[in-house]
Amino acid sequence: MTASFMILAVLTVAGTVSAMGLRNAVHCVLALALSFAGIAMLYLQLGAQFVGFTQILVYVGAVAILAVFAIMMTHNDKPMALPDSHAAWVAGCVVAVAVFAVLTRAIVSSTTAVQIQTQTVAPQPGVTVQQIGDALLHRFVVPLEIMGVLLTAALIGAVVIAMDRREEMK
Amino acid sequence: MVGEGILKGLAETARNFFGSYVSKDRLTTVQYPEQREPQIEATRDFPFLVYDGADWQQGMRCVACQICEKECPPKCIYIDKSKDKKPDAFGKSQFYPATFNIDISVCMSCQICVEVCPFDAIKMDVDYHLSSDNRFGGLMLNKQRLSKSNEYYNAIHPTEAAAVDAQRAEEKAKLDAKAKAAADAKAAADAKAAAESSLAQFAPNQSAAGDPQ
Amino acid sequence: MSTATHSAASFELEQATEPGMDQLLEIAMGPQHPSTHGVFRMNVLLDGERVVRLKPVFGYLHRNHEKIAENETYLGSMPYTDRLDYMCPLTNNWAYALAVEKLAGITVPERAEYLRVITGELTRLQNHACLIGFLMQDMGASGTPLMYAFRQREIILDLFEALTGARMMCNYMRFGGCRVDLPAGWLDQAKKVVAEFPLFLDEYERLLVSNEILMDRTQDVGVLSAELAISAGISGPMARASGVDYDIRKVDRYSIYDRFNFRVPLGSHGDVYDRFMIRVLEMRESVSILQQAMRDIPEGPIVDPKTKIRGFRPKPGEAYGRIEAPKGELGFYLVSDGSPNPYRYRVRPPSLINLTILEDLCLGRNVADVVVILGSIDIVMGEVDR
Amino acid sequence: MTCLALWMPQLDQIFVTASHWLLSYLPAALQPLASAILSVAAIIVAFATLFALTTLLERKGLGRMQNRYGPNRVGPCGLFQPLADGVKSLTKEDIVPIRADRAVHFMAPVLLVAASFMGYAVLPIGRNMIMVDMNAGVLFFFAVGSLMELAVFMAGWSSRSKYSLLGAMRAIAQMISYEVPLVLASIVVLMQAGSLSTVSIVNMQASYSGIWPHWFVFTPWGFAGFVLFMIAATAESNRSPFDLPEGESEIIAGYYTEYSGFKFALFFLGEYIGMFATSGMAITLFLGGWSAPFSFLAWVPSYLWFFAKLLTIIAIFIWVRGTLPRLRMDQLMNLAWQFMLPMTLFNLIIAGVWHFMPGGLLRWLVCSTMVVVPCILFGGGLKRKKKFQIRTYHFSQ
Repeated sequence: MTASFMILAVLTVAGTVSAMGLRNAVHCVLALALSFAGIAMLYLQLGAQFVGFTQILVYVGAVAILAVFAIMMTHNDKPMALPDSHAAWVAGCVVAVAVFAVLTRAIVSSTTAVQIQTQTVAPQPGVTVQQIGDALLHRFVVPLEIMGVLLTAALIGAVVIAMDRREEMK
Repeated sequence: MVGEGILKGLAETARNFFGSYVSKDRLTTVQYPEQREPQIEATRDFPFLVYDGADWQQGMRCVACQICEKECPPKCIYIDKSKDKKPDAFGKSQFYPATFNIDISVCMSCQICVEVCPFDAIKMDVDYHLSSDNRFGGLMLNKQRLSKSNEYYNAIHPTEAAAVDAQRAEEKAKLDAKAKAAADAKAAADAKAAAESSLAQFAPNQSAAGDPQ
Repeated sequence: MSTATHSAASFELEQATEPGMDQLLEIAMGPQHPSTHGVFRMNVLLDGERVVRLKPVFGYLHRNHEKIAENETYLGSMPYTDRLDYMCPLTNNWAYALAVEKLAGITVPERAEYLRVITGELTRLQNHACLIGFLMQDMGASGTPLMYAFRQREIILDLFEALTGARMMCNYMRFGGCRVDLPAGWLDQAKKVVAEFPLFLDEYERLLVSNEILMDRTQDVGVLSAELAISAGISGPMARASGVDYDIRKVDRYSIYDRFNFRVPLGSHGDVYDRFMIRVLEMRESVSILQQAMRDIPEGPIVDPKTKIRGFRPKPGEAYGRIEAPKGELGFYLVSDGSPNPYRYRVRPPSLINLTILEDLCLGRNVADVVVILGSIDIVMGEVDR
Repeated sequence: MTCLALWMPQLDQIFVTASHWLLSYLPAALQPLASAILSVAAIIVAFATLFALTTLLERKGLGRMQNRYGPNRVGPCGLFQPLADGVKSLTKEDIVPIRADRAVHFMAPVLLVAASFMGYAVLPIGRNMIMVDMNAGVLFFFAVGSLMELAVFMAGWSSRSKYSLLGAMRAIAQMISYEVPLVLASIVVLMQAGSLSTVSIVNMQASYSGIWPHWFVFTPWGFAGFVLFMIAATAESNRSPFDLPEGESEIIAGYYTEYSGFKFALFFLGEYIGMFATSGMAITLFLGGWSAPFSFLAWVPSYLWFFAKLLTIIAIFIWVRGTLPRLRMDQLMNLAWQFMLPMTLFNLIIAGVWHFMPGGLLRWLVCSTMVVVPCILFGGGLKRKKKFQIRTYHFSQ
């Protein structure tokens, strides 16, 4: 529990809480981006450079922007109305607690986590980018390719759908 | 090939970039307060009143005929005619402007006043340093501020002023000649009258007929 | 997004009544906007960046020119015409002088006609050069072509200053001639300027004409068909870019234009690129006219001695005088009742008439195209609003 | 001469030595923190000065291209002009639109500047002069680059101005589109270097055969990659002819229309700092980083080479800005997706071929052909589709 971890944790949690609690949808997305960035920092603190940077690149750079675009497209910049009943809040809290419990159990039972906790000095990156690359292109090459094909198909599909709509508009 | 036109354009700007260091006449900018463009003779901006001689009040050519006031398209000239008369450059007794104001915040430098003036009294100035911290009074030029000497006029518009001076000299010579002729005639008439004075008592109507006036 | 509350000009009503319109974005481009050529305003309804509707709004520079002229003497309106299209005062002077001469039946001496042609064509050169500069500025070219054009314009304005006394507000033409004769050495200087002008045009063409970005931005953008051009009364380079063979210098043969050998370039597409190129080609033709005029200019008086400066009262009647101004047909319509002031005074400004088809050219295009199309029409708000 | 030869390596490492010397006075516990602060301060000072210098150079260069003098009034040759500009922007009134989202409106320029400065952490400015030699340095660089999009969006959205919004939309669309070719163009280098670390990439290029350096730009794929990278970098940093997000003739100033005073200056700063960072990355990836262009010039301190290369690239940026008109949005997108993307992908193949072919003239020939042919193909396709050409005109009579 270093000071930097505390700061990052508070930042991340605060971001997440405000992402749920703020009235303005764009503010929510910005808060969400903050929590993404916080999580990325946590990864970096753990020495997982690749995951950390990918988190920033994908989540802050792309997902948050995508969410923002979605909000802009719907032209809805008015503050959202709060839900009438507290039932949704209660349900949400229950789910959150359940997920938290499961995750905690998983982490505690994980052997590597315990190992790292016992070390006093922050470790050098256990896994380098090179190793990840090697793993992706040797052991996991087939899943990687399948994912690539899937994403390409999705991309082409999206383009086709968009082109159809363009035609209709003309 | 894509990019050919772009490269041509790049070559052109590069040529101008280096050219501006090599040939100074490419740089048309004048470094204003230190450097001035040579004054072009025909340049005009706002009108001024010409006076002859040393005293601006004495030599003022304007006779307050108010033609320019009438013809001025934006009506920026304000003239009050004097009650009394004073002799002008030709020695004729004329009115003079008691007030002569030009609001150069309204004036549009069209020089129609110059064209219509029969006395060559109003001409166009070239002084463009006119800024004033007084918005209304500062640009309302009165008679004194408007008055500039004929020498100044000769300095700023030499060709035009020379023509005007020549014309005025001619006019003056004509007038002088006329006056001289008149004076001569008068003198002759006087002499004649004196000579004939002895006979005047006999012919009283003759001297009146000899008067040129 | 909020809607502007300028009632008549805004699209509030359409957005409230027509289905689907409330999803669109209305922006007011102007009157304070970097590329509206003065104080012009376009209310544009956008779908994304595509223009769905466009309403031109003008009148921000209205100076009551025509009504003032009815209370001025005939000569008194001459300096005001400088201020119509302030880029080319001399052609404005010319058109007005032509109308009054028609009204009063005044003839113009030979030398004065030559002087008018020389100053008028110099005006055309500097107007077209600047227009192309402005057009490139609207396209985002950081001012380089504009600065080259202005460098050249300065040289021509120096000539104007030496001749007329003012760089822009020349007030040079008079009924029955011109105000002053050429000062000593002016003609040689002008010959030099005109001889060097093609060098500038070459530079311009190297910089721009084959530029892919420019071609991509302007070709097939803002296409004006010949039919629309004719039915909307478009004139000048804009009509000629659409292939309409209409040049008043050839049609009316006013002044002494029948003595000069020049060609009229015609476009075939009617897009922004054609309008740009037609102007470049016209500049080359103007250079040729200028060279012929400066070679042939005779000696003689510069103003009809019979015309009076003061107390000018044309006989009752009406007249319409028009010339091929750099922007198109510039006409003055005058009705005289025999008094020193015109009874009716009306200007037919090319800028305003050419502007009327703006929406037709812009519909379905991008915001970026709107700016370029507006630039290619060549307007000066002093003339549009008067 | 021998004295010089002896001192040059010292001069090369003068900043490194100085920092070590300074740090040695501090307790060991504080040393990492102090080292970081020192490096950050050095980077901010160096590049903020470069920013000031560049604004002046840009105005002077543009002026000369347009046959003007450019600023020459403040100080000798207008050298203090940036200072005057800075004082002016600091003392100007800070106007926030009444309906603006004040907090976001304030945070946008701060985030932009912060994000644009972060990239410098992995740029090797000289030999041993890098703030953090990260294992995944290049990845870090692109990751923080993507933060700028968020800042731009914040600026555009929070101003509540339609022009700002249009500008932000344009900017984000443009930055996302060009991030793809930017990253893909740099991948060829990563393939060759086999590392994401900027230090090892530069070290690979810092050797010589004869007098010629092993810069990646001197290979067919490297040259193509460099050109593509620079085009994408121009678009990423919103420079002309890709300055649509702030296209002043169309949408006033784009996403910073509603900014004034110092916040406006911050945007300006952020934009230039971002441009230097991407240019610095291009230098690192393709132009051999801090290494000298000829082996006999290797005695010149390394950081000078880095800045010399940076200034050259800046000069090219200014030159292009002074010449070209702006593209339109759809043309920009066409260029990105129809030319840049296929070219960068194809370039990957070329780099692979280069890697596996035996060295020699044949390899050069094959790879050069492989660069030129698709370039003409894709470029021609772009041109053919739009059917634009130089026209001939006829005259009446």
